[in-house]
Amino acid sequence: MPDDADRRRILLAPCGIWAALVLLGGISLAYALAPGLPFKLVASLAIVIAQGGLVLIGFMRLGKSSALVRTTALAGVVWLSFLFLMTFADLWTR
Amino acid sequence: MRSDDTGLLAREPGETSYLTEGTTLRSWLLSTDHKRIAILYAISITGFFFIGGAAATMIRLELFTPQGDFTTADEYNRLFTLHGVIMVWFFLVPSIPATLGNFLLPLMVGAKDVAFPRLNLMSWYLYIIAGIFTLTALLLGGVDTGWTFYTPLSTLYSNSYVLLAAFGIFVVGFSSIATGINFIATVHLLRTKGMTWMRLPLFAWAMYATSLVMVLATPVLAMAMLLICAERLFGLPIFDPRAGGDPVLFQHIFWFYSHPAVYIMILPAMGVVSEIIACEARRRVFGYQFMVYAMLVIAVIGFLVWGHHMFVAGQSPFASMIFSFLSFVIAVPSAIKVFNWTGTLYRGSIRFSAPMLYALGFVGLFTLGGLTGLFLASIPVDVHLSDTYFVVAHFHYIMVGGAVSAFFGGLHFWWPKITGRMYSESFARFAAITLFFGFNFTFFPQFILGYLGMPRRYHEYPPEFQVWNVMSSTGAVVLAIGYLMPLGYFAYSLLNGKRASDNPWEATGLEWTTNSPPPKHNFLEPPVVLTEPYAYHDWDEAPGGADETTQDEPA
Amino acid sequence: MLPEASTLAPAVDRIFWGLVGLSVVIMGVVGGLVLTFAIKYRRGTKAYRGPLPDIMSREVEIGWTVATLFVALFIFWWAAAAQLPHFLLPKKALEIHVVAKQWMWKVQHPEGVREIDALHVPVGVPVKLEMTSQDVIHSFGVPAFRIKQDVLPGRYTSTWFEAKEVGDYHLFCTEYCGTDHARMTGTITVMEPEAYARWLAEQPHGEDLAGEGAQLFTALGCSACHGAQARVPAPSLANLYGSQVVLADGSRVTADEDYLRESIERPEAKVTAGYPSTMPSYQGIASEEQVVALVAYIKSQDGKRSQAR
Amino acid sequence: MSAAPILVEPFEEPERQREAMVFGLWLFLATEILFFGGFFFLYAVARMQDPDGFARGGAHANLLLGTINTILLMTSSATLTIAERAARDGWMRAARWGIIFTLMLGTAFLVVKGFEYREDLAEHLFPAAPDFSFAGETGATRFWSFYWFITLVHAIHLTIGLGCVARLLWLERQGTLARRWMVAEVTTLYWHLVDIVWLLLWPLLYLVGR
Repeated sequence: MPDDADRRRILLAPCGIWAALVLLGGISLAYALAPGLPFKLVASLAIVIAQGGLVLIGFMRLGKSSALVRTTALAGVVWLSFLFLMTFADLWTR
Repeated sequence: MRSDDTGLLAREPGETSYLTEGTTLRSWLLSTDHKRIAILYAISITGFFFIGGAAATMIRLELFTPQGDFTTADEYNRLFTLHGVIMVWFFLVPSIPATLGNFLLPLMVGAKDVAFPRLNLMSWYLYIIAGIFTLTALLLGGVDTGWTFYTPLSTLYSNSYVLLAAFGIFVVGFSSIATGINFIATVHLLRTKGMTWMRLPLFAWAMYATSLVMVLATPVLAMAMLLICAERLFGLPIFDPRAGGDPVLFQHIFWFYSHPAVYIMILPAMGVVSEIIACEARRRVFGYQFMVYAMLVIAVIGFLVWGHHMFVAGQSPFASMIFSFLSFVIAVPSAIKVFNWTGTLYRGSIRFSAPMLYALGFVGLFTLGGLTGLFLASIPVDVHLSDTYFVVAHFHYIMVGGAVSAFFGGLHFWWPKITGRMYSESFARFAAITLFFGFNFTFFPQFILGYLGMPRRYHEYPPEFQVWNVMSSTGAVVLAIGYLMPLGYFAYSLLNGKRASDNPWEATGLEWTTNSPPPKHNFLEPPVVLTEPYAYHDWDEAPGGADETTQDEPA
Repeated sequence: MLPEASTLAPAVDRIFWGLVGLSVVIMGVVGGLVLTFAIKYRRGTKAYRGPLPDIMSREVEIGWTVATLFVALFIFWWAAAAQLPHFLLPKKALEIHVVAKQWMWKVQHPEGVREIDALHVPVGVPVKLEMTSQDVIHSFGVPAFRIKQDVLPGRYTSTWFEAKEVGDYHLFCTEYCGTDHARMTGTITVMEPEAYARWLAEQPHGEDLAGEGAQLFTALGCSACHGAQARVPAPSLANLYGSQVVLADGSRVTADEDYLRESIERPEAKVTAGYPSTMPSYQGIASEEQVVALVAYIKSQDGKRSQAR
Repeated sequence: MSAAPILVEPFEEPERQREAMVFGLWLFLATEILFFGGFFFLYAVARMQDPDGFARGGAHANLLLGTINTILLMTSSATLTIAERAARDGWMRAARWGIIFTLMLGTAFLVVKGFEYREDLAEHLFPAAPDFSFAGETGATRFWSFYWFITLVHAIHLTIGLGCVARLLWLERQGTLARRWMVAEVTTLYWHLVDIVWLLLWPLLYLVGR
């Protein structure tokens, strides 16, 4: 059984990340709703990347995972970039 | 499998093998033993192979004459769609990985089983469920979109059972993803003591490279198929050109999977052939490390060349140039492999067993298939040849001449290990030679047809093409005989074949160190690897050979 | 043998036969080596079987990797260089409009002559094909000319050829398009220019394409807004073709065929800056051929060009 | 500290088994990234072709319910993380309640989504329906096609996730969760990915055209 310090850690660390996620979501919402601001799509995507990073590192502990696991996660993104890169190479030059 | 078959299955009284551990139907259908799952897969893909083969037979019959007299246009369209869908997803993609790979990979790395045995069983069930969906589509009247499911034909205009078939393909994709995940985890985490990366047999490397492609390509196909399902089921206009959809985009995401899928089919074949040639020539594989890197390079660059299917599809010239360039680049590692197989024969002691005949046939057919790939990678020549019989001949050289020959070779090579029985060597050699000639007879005329301009998927054609089509159809008869013969002598071998010793070919590799057939947990005690693979002779000179990296890493 | 009936064909064939030669050489080398080894080193012969000579080492491996790469890149360069001129459409060309539908080729000459599953062209004149599809993807393939181009719904694609031999040639639909795909064929008839002119004159002449478009322009109600007398705010179409259009979001597009067609079928997609997005969609109202005619009409409303003629 | 884990074939050491489970699941997550990536790719192309049409369509998405759902999912990720870490440390009471909260939050997400669908239908926002509000407008039509498709696919993923989390609850009832916390670990990984996908969908579906 964990002692009290462990219990606090188990309960509080996820709550902190949760608060950060909600805060970022709030910023995203406010920026989207505020009239007349530029780069709305870029801003919201940047915030999503930040949120995703928080979940990956804070909740999924990708940072503490083995190199193998991190490579796997990266491979998914890299291979997806192949699809984007090569197809946009077509779309943008038609 | 009936419970009174133990006489057929046990090697000697008292000795147990994976075949004798439980003989009820239930013990097979719920087995998590990778060897039994391999057998389940082998039986099911054989069924699909002959369904697809029946469709091919009807296609060749129809093309015997220029008029559409044997089938109607609609029937013909359904036949070639059926042939494509079944052969690609239900035979070629799972053929070597799910049968030989499932059986051999854990044995080759010295493991008790694959990393996730229950996932492995689930993979087979997914395959069967997918097969049921697709066969239902067939029984209800078929699908007429071609195996490529190009939109908007498949989404808006086809009046056939596209939804069922597309959903079947969606499901079968998960079956190969499951196999891929299992193999990757097995190779990474379950290698036995002393089995370093550079001591892995090339077949295991091939399975690893194949699994990478399976895991990274298939999900995109799943999305493409699901989108087609959504468009047909709910009418959501996703690829509908009237709603601004771009039909070429579908082709991009389709070929993002379907070109790498070619490497899912050919990489395992390369692995099989490397094993057979090394064993039957009694030589180390020439340039082992180069063989490994070539496979990995193929697996990665294979993802970047899909646009060569789209040179005339309305893709931009710039993109076509890039794809053409990369397609030429990927020819290099394939050529390296051919040179290395040839080099392996040098100063060997070659035995022309049936597996070796298949393997040598593979080298010839794959080389020709690969060379004709250069034609299709050159944009101006491809413009002329794309969607003609040249393309048909090219990919049949790779997939039938290449992958299927290797599959048959592997089946013969490991048959004694899998069943514990020998087959008739003379029949097997005769079948191998029949297949080689039947194959060339069937498909070589199609190169000529293609150059002359005969389009594919035509059930009627101008009469000047008839002579080549008749030749091709006649060859198909020889080819069919070549495919049917093994059914006969393999069945005979199962019932009456001579008992096989543990290592009838005197091959290296961990799978030959255990019993034939292997016991339930593969090895009586975990094996330890002390040498490189292919230690067929005791001097070492293999260029870039395995002997340079012998430091152990914890397995 | 397949005739080389276009100016492009010899270039394609040169590469094709070059590759055939290369393939024969490589098959000969690989096949010859395999056969030689198979005979010399078959089990039981007295051939020497010891270690490989020193030269067979890593260098050999790297050597043939580099050599193969070099050959591959050479072929790429050779093929790409041959293709580049074909990517550029000729400026002065006979412009033929092709509309594909299941399972028929509809062809229209600039003078308004229409053909179905047939195309008559003069020899020695560059012919540019402007193609679109009414339903699924088709492909316009003429083996004798070594050309092929997919014909897409919702988009224009084009290709060109210059016939150099009089005769009749196959036209095939080479992208599978449904039930009667195999019957979606036709004949390309290449004629001497005088014969072509005679043939044109004998055909029942419709209005020429632009004239037909002019009639549709009124009949479909376009002129109510885009006409010279219109009071509704709508962009003028004179001199539009080929010009740069500034859109509502500030971006610019070139008013090419695709843009014109899109704006007829999906007017809200690219709205010209300064005008309200009030135009209704003509999708389903104007047929594919009518859109082609309308586009031809808009293209003809070109002050500079008509002066130059 | 954690209890001795239950080993399954073919593993002989717990650390190797855990490595394999996490690695295997991450391989699956990589396929999920590519799966959803295929969709995001089509979305990106369509939106670039007609940003205004997307904005017109997106303005009608139900921002309130969408945002509520985003918060529900974020919270469920946190509660499941607590459950998983508690299970690993043998604090089963916290694990149980974490799982129960997660199940409730996930179910609430689906219920809210159901209400949202009902409102969307009432506002004629289903593109294949004859009375579709944006009939003839390609950008908005495609937006709503994507909306229905991807939210349904996401909901299916979430339902599968709920099944997996329910299995954790069952394991806890059986009293084996403490020794099978690796199952909790990989279930949590999957749940988080479904959460990340939603975090990306939220701006792409609800913040367009605001």
